[in-house]
Amino acid sequence: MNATEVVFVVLSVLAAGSALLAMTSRQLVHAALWLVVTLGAVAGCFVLMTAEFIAWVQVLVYVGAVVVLVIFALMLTRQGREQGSGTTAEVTGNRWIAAVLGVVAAVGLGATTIAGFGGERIEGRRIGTAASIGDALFTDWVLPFEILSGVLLAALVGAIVLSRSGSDR
Amino acid sequence: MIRRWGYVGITAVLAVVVAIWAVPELGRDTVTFVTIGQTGPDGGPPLPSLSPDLLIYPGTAQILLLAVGVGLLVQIYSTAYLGHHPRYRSYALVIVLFLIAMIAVVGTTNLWVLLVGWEVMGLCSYLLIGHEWESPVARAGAAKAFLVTRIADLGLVMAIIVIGETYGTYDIVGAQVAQSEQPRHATLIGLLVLVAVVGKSAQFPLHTWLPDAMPGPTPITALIHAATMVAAGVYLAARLFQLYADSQVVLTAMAVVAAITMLMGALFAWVQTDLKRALAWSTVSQLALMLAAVAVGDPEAGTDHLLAHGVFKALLFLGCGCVMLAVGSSALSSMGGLRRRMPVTFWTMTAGFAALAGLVPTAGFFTKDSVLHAIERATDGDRGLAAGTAWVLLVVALVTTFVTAAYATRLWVLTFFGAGHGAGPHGTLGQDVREAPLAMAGPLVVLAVATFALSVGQPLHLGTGLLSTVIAVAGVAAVLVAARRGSTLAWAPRPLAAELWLDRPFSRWILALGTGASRVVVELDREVVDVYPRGGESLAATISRGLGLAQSRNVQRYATVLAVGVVMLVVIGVVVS
Amino acid sequence: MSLLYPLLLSSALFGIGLYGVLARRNAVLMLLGVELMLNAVNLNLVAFDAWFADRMHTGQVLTLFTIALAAAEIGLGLAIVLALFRAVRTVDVDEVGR
Amino acid sequence: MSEVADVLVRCLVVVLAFLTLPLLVGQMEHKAMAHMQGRVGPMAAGGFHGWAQLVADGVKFVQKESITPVAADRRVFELAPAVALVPYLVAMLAIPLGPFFGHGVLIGHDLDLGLFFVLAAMSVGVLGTLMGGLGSGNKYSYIGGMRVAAQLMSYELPMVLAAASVAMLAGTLSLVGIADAFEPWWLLVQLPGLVVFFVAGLAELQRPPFDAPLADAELVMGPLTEYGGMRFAMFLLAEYAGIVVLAALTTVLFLGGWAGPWSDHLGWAWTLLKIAGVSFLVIWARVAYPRLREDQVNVLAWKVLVPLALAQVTLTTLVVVW
Repeated sequence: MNATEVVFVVLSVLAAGSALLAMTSRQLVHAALWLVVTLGAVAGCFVLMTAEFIAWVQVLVYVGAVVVLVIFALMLTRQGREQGSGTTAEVTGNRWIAAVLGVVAAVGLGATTIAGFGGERIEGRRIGTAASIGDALFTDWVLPFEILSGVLLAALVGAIVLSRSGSDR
Repeated sequence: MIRRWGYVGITAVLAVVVAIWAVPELGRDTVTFVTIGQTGPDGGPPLPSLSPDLLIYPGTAQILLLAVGVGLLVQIYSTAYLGHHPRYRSYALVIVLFLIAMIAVVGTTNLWVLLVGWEVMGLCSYLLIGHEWESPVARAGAAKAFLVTRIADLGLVMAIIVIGETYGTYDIVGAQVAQSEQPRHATLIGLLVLVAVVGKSAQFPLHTWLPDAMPGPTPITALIHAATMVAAGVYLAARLFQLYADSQVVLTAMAVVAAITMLMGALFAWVQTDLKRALAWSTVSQLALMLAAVAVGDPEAGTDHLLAHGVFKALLFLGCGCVMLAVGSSALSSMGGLRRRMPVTFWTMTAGFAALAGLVPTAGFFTKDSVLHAIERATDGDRGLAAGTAWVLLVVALVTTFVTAAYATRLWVLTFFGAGHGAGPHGTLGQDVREAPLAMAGPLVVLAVATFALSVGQPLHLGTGLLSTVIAVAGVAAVLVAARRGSTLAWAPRPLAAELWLDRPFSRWILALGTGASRVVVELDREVVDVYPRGGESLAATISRGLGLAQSRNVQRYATVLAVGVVMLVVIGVVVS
Repeated sequence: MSLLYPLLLSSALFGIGLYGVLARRNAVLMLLGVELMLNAVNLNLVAFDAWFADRMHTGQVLTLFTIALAAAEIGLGLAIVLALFRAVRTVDVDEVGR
Repeated sequence: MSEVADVLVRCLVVVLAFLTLPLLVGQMEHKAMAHMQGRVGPMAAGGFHGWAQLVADGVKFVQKESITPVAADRRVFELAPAVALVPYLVAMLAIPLGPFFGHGVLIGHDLDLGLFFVLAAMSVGVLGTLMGGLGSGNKYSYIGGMRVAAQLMSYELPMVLAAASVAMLAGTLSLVGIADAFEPWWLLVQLPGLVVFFVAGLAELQRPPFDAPLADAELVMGPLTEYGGMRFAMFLLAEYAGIVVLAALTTVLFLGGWAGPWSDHLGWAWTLLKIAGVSFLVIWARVAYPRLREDQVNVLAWKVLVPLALAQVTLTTLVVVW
């Protein structure tokens, strides 16, 4: 186990632990903030896999935009009966089924990957330079990329339409 | 104002188009097809095709021109008569719609198109009778007209279906061609057509709706309930005549209906105290005369009289409208002495009454003469109608001629002569009684001229002509003499004044019958039929309560079930493989 | 580095995200669960890209697409949640159905 | 071993810069603002024109009691200042100062994706204010937090777009590469981008005139209402560090970084000079403009800056393709 692997394991534990906290925390804001930690740790994992570009995009988009958006939504939807900054977020009645399902899914996927890729190793070559990604994106993937821009535009329009209040619709 | 003339413009455009189409066909004797749209493999339209299949028969061009001509005049007339009404726009547009429907009925050879036009006319009639829907009388009249004509229309629908099933085509010409090869089901078709005609043309026993339609605006009465729509019934009888001409039953039934109606209508017209209602009964009577011509096997005479009657009855109704506008009522008691104040109306209506009475040289005389001549010819018994029936019909027609002349004269006298009954505070006419405006008087003059012009080129049958003239003059003279002797011309036996209580079945018995039957049906429905739906309902409710357990309206439960399913499938897949 | 580490982390994140989607009553947190699952997928994609190292960089490019789509999804999802909140004054999925 | 020493020295220099440059900016704000307003500003502390005023402030902050309100969400409340501060330190790692007397470019660590790294770090930094607003248990803080969130979401887009425009022109995401590729005519072509980037950066920092989230007239102090002592000092430090980072980024991206006479030797000095100039602009903006209303803030972002940034990107595309 070399240094990279040690760091990766530490980040993994951080990511999984904070994800667990995010999904079980009773306070909505804490959940969102734990998610930030998870996303940051995953970004760190990306860096360790030399996918730097993906890592920074992850931080920029997820932490900078998505989480801020989520926190904004949490603030806007704070219900009156709840007090203070922490909005309680109980879990539903079927949480035990959900927990069992989660564990089964995780264990099943883990077992499958162990069975399938047990001995494989990632070589230490750099894969995530901006040049190589950009090259791939704008040669082989240019059509999906353009279609994606259309999807984003549609989502933008949809979000605006949905968010307009009823009176001026 | 400009908007009102805009509607006139629309009508005028319609009239010009129809004229361009129909005028070249005026003198034609042969059938000319102007087919728009596809024809079926055998030349006729495929079953229930709705291509317009426009066609001009000999004689239909005149009816088309009559319809659009009167329509245009009525539209012009209405600008003054009804122009300030808040719902003038719908009124004017319904007239245009009506005219289009009329063109469809007269101009098509496809029975389904004819039916559509027929029903649209019924709808327009309903809308226009109920134009003043603020008044309960108008609402009731509109509903009555609608219901009665709808019942009769069932006859037309069934007639069309029977024709289609019998001759394999819904094309009139095609059916006639097939009929000339092998006539079939003449009686059935004829009776069904007769039902339709009786309803639309307000013949006995479905005649009661027409007088009740009088709350409609007077120009509408002139257009729809005198000149065109009710005439369309007679037109249909004439158009389809060939299909049932072989059936003596139908012809006899038609003759009986015509005989009863013409005398009854004339007598009722005599006893009326309301000018407009009297004219309505007169229309019923005159339509019966046309139907009589069809019954004796001379539909051309019938359509000719239809044309002439359309013109002079439109004239009379429009004139009646002028009088009503002037005195503010249609009651005869409020009229009288109008001839000096309203000279144009007086002279034009005089022409109209003359035509109604059948006096030379108006068109009414010549066409009525043709009808009488046709009836007289049928008395030899070889024209499908039994000789006895034809004799009875002839006698009734002559009596009717006398009564018609009498009531026409009575109406003329009561409206225009005398001192003016009760119109003003001291038995004199009010100051505001004056001649109608140009937009109203103009159409009157045009129609009056047409009343004379149409007699040009009409055949003259000397025997019947002389006879009918004598009878008519006798009727006129009798009334004039009575009036000169100071009679109020109010001779009205009770049964006649009550219109023989013929409306009673409609207003009471049928109502009571319907109510009783409805009660039975409702009980039956509630106690017997409803058992099944109720049982089904409770069954469905039980099932849905069971299924509802799965429909928790909670997305997460659905997602959970979904995830469980996916995991189970994967596990099974792994285990099996 | 062993390929297993990112794959196992991915499995764990996916399981946790699944639990979150199924168990959280707050609609916003359900969306967060979805984000976690998407991140697990991203991790897999990048790991396999690093392992396979093809010229087209399929894994990384798809990850970029996923991130972009996730941003779109969260935008739309939150818009729906806000509309829902305006309508029924709650984002509790248990109460919304009632 | 020299490699380790090199890394250590670089980190040390960056930390040193991080601790001194914001103080210099703060002092400049004190004095420049005072003179613009016809005052003299702090004069007593340290003797010469009150140069030690901020040191004295720091000592005062340290002495103050650190209070956490009862209604606050304790951990979030206490972590917020650190979250606000640390990202700027991290960002500074990747910002180049320029050639240092012929010894190559002075930089913490030259990243291939430096621009992305810095932008990502800055976007994390703003979470601190948000956490402060959420965690304080104070309605003014809460409202301020909402305003922060709305403002951040609005201004992130034009800022990244403007930066992307420069990266396109330079053909690299490395900050050193961008500064190296700079040519004077870029000043003209990238002028809209420069304006957009600078204005959006101001808004991201919640500096006046974009301080609607703090808005002491309406919201007391917004998310910072409940903070005092060291935590407040950290927020202040984060603000000035943010100014430095923004000024440095603007310099490197749009103003050519170390471009100037004798840049091989004095490049670092040019960069610092330009950073000082841009920082002065930031302060000037605070004095010169009134605070924007909350709706005006968002209108400016979506109706002015975003279209402008898109137009800039289009223009740059044309220039690059041509």
